[in-house]
Amino acid sequence: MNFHETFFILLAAIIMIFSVLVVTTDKILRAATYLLFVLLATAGLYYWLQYEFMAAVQVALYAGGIVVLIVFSVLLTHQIHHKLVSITLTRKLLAFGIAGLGALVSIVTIVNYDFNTAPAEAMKVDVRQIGLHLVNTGHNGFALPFEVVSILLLAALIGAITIAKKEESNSDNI
Amino acid sequence: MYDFSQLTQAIHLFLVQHLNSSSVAIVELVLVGLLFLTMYAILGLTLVYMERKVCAFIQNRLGPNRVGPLGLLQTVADLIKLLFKELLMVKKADKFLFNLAPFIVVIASMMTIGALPFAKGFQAIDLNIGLFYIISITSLGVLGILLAGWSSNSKYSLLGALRSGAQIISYELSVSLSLLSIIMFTGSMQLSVIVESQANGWWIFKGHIPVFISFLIFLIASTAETNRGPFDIAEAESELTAGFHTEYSGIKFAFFFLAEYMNMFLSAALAATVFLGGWMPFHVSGFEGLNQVMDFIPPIVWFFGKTFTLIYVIMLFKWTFPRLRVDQLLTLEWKYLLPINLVNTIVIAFVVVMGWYF
Amino acid sequence: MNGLLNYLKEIGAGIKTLLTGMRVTSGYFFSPKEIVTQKYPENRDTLKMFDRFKGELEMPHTAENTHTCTGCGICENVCPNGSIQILTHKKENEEGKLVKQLHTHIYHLSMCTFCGLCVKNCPSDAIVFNQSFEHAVFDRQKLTKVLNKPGSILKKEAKGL
Amino acid sequence: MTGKVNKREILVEQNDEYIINMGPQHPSTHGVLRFELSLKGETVQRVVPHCGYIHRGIEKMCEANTYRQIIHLTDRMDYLSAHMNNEALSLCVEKALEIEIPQRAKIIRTILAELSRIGSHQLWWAAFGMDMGALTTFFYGMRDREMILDIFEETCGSRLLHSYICPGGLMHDVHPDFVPRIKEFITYFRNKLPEYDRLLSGNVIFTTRSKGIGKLSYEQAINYGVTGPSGRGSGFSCDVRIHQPYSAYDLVEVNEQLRTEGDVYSRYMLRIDEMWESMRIIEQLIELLPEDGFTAKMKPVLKLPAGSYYQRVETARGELGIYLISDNEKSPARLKFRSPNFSNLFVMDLLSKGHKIADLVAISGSLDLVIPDIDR
Repeated sequence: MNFHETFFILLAAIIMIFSVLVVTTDKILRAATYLLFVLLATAGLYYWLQYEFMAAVQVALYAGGIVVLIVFSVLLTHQIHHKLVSITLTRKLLAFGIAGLGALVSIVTIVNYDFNTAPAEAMKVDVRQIGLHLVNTGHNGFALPFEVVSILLLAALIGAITIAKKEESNSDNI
Repeated sequence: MYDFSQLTQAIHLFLVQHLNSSSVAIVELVLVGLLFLTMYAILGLTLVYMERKVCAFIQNRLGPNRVGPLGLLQTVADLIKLLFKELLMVKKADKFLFNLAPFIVVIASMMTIGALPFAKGFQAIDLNIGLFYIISITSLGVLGILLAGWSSNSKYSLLGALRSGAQIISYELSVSLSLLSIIMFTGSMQLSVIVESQANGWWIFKGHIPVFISFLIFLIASTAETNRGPFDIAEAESELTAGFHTEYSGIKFAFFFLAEYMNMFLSAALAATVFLGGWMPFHVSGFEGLNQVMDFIPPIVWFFGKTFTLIYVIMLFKWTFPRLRVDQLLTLEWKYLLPINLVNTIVIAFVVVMGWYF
Repeated sequence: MNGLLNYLKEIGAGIKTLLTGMRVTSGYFFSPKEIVTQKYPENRDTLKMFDRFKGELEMPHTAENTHTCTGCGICENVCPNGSIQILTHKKENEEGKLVKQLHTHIYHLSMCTFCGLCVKNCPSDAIVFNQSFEHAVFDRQKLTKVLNKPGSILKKEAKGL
Repeated sequence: MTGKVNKREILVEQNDEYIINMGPQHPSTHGVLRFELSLKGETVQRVVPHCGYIHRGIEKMCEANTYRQIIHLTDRMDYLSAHMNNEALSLCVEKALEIEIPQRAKIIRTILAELSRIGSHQLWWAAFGMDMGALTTFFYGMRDREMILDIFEETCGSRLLHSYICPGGLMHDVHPDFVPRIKEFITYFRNKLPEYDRLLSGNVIFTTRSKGIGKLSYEQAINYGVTGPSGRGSGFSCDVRIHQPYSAYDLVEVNEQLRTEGDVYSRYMLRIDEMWESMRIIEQLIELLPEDGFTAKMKPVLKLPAGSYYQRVETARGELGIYLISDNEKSPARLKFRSPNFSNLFVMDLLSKGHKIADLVAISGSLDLVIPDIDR
């Protein structure tokens, strides 16, 4: 077992342990923190695959963006003494069953799939290429998804402004 | 002249000859880790000392002058004091998160230091997405502050954390956008490439007014992102006693303190690297004599000279201006910095396309 | 358009005021002569309090170990906090008469508010404020002082008072 | 007569509001004052000030002390305008005894009062800057105040709690260096005061934080009895120095500073203006200073004729009234201080409703509260 494998096993262990902890903890902010570790370890995996751009995106978007937003909203709504409602045994069992079934299907699929282990050619991913791919309409181009996502984000932004906008009658004239 | 990579290459070759590949990786990791940890600690102590002296001179005082010559050992003495202090725990605090929070803050600030090019070849990791990496890691620091505020079970802390969250989330936009201007000029996010691109002049001179505007915005926004100066509403001493770290004591408090100073160093160093040429000496094309004199000064001196000048400016902000109110802080970002920045980005894109720069 | 112009003007004016403030502070930063702090324990020798400084109460004694306190008790009465206690005793003077004389003049520094009424009201100017200002002690009993030195007697000239 | 204290509960916590106790130990309450805040987000819904943490029973202690001894107690109420407090009691006693004190003593009293007004405003400026987060102002204000304190120390022997003005005049004559030092101070401070404006008053962050915040209208100022610079910032002409001149204020031209906006900024600028005005008054008074006579002839034991007396003076924070009931004894039968800060404090709720926490700090700073004066 060499250094790289150790690294992989370590990251995988972190992901698995903290994934379980996310769903088993009874404090919502702790769950968010465990989720952060899961996401960071995933970023570590990307980095391990020498896919730095993806790792940075993972950290910036998921860890730095989404988890922060989750934590921020938890802060606004939850007091420190709030605890999650404990789940009944039948529901727990049901959840375990479904999760186990899902895991089984995945594992069976992975084991049965004949992975093509031909060495992939080293890909130099620099920013210029990513940018060109993003606005490219041809092969390997992502112009359409890019634009669709932009419109989605715009809609989300407008929606957020509409929700956050103060109602005229409610304004305290501050 | 003055190339650190020769030294690091020599060490690497030496290790390769004597050990197998896994051991080389481990030994190098440990070496780099130790080096950067030491540098981190020394920089932190220097910055705290510098802040004390700067604010003392601004305020017609002498500053620390008892421990060691010129009070140089004062921060060391304080660190020792903080190490020995009792770690207080708040009743009903979330112990796990309470203890975790300072580490998140400190690790986030420490991880970014490695990507900075201190001198030619003196860089722990030269990612091809260096700037993006730094931006993404700095966004983690706020999590530590949020967790610290919430887990302290204190109302002041929670308010501080909420303020900090709102502040950092919004100011990150301005920081990224102002860095984007230089990315557009160089076409690369690799910090070493950005520095190399300034061999014939720093971007702040090459890029005229648009770059100067983004430099100013970066300075303001990054000051805000480090919770410092007039933007320290998260710990607003006169309003929230100490904000998110009200309940922390001893070394855990020292971590927050250290992280704040290192973030300040980071933003100054980033501004120096991206806008002021990093370790590149000051060159004026056509004056060969001057250029050679400038080359004679080691790059590491250039880097730290620029960085500490900017740190002085950031400290001057803190000790001059009154604190902004929380809504004014957001107004400043969303009504002033961001629109100006967006317009500026378009202008820069135009400049880049037309090639109107040196 | 006008709005945009105002917006830019506002920013310009704002930055100008900020720079004015920064000029003040950086001006002080670069002028070390303006530093007003004194290095306290080092300047002990040159540090001089003003003549009238109310340090702590003191009874001046001459070289012959005499003072001018007659033990009249006015200072004790006039003190708002009871920080002075005067003990007197009957003692023979040279003519063989028993005369009320000062035994101990007790001064509680811990209670004194330095209002200066005792010094002002003393008919024989027996007590004054000295210039000492380092009052800190480790034992609070040390704050209770006896002002007349052991064995000191009333100054002869002052007897008539 | 048996007293009965009715406990009145003020219900702050309603509808799951967010309650914060600001104080008794808090950096910006300038002492042991406690604000009970009810917040909605960052916005202040209600402020309930709780005072009494350093109540020392000064009024009751006065009933056991002679008139000369009370002087040193008045120092300890509003310690930043100790001279004015001393002067208030001395004037009250002199009024009761119908004593005319020498002109020189009067003028020196007025000079000292104006000097302490400047010193007090300097300290307020220093602390107000701190409240706003501009930490350097504190040291500049203190640095300039040091000169005033030196003048006091040279003449009175103490820097803060002087006990220098006493019934009948002054404890002793001023130091020979008194006049030259004051002249030196005024030339110095005339150069330094514009720096205050450059550093803070003009600063865009400061003006946006203070303009339009904590508006106190003219009517509210009168209703709540807000006096001093805080009241005059709302256009309430309440300067005792003009309406009922005492000591030497009738000898000189005193311009009452008035501003009508009533917000934090107007109260701030008013105090800066008052510093200029005080320097002008001192300059006029120094020219008028006669040679001798620092005290009137007084009996050793003061007994005021039975009756009640009222005297008001303008301290740095507003109108200090002393109501004295005498029953022809050595000490007063009842002494009541109408302290300016007590009335000024209770507009806090009115002013800070609907503002942010940061504004609350600015408002309480702009009212210039000295807590020992509130609790006495």
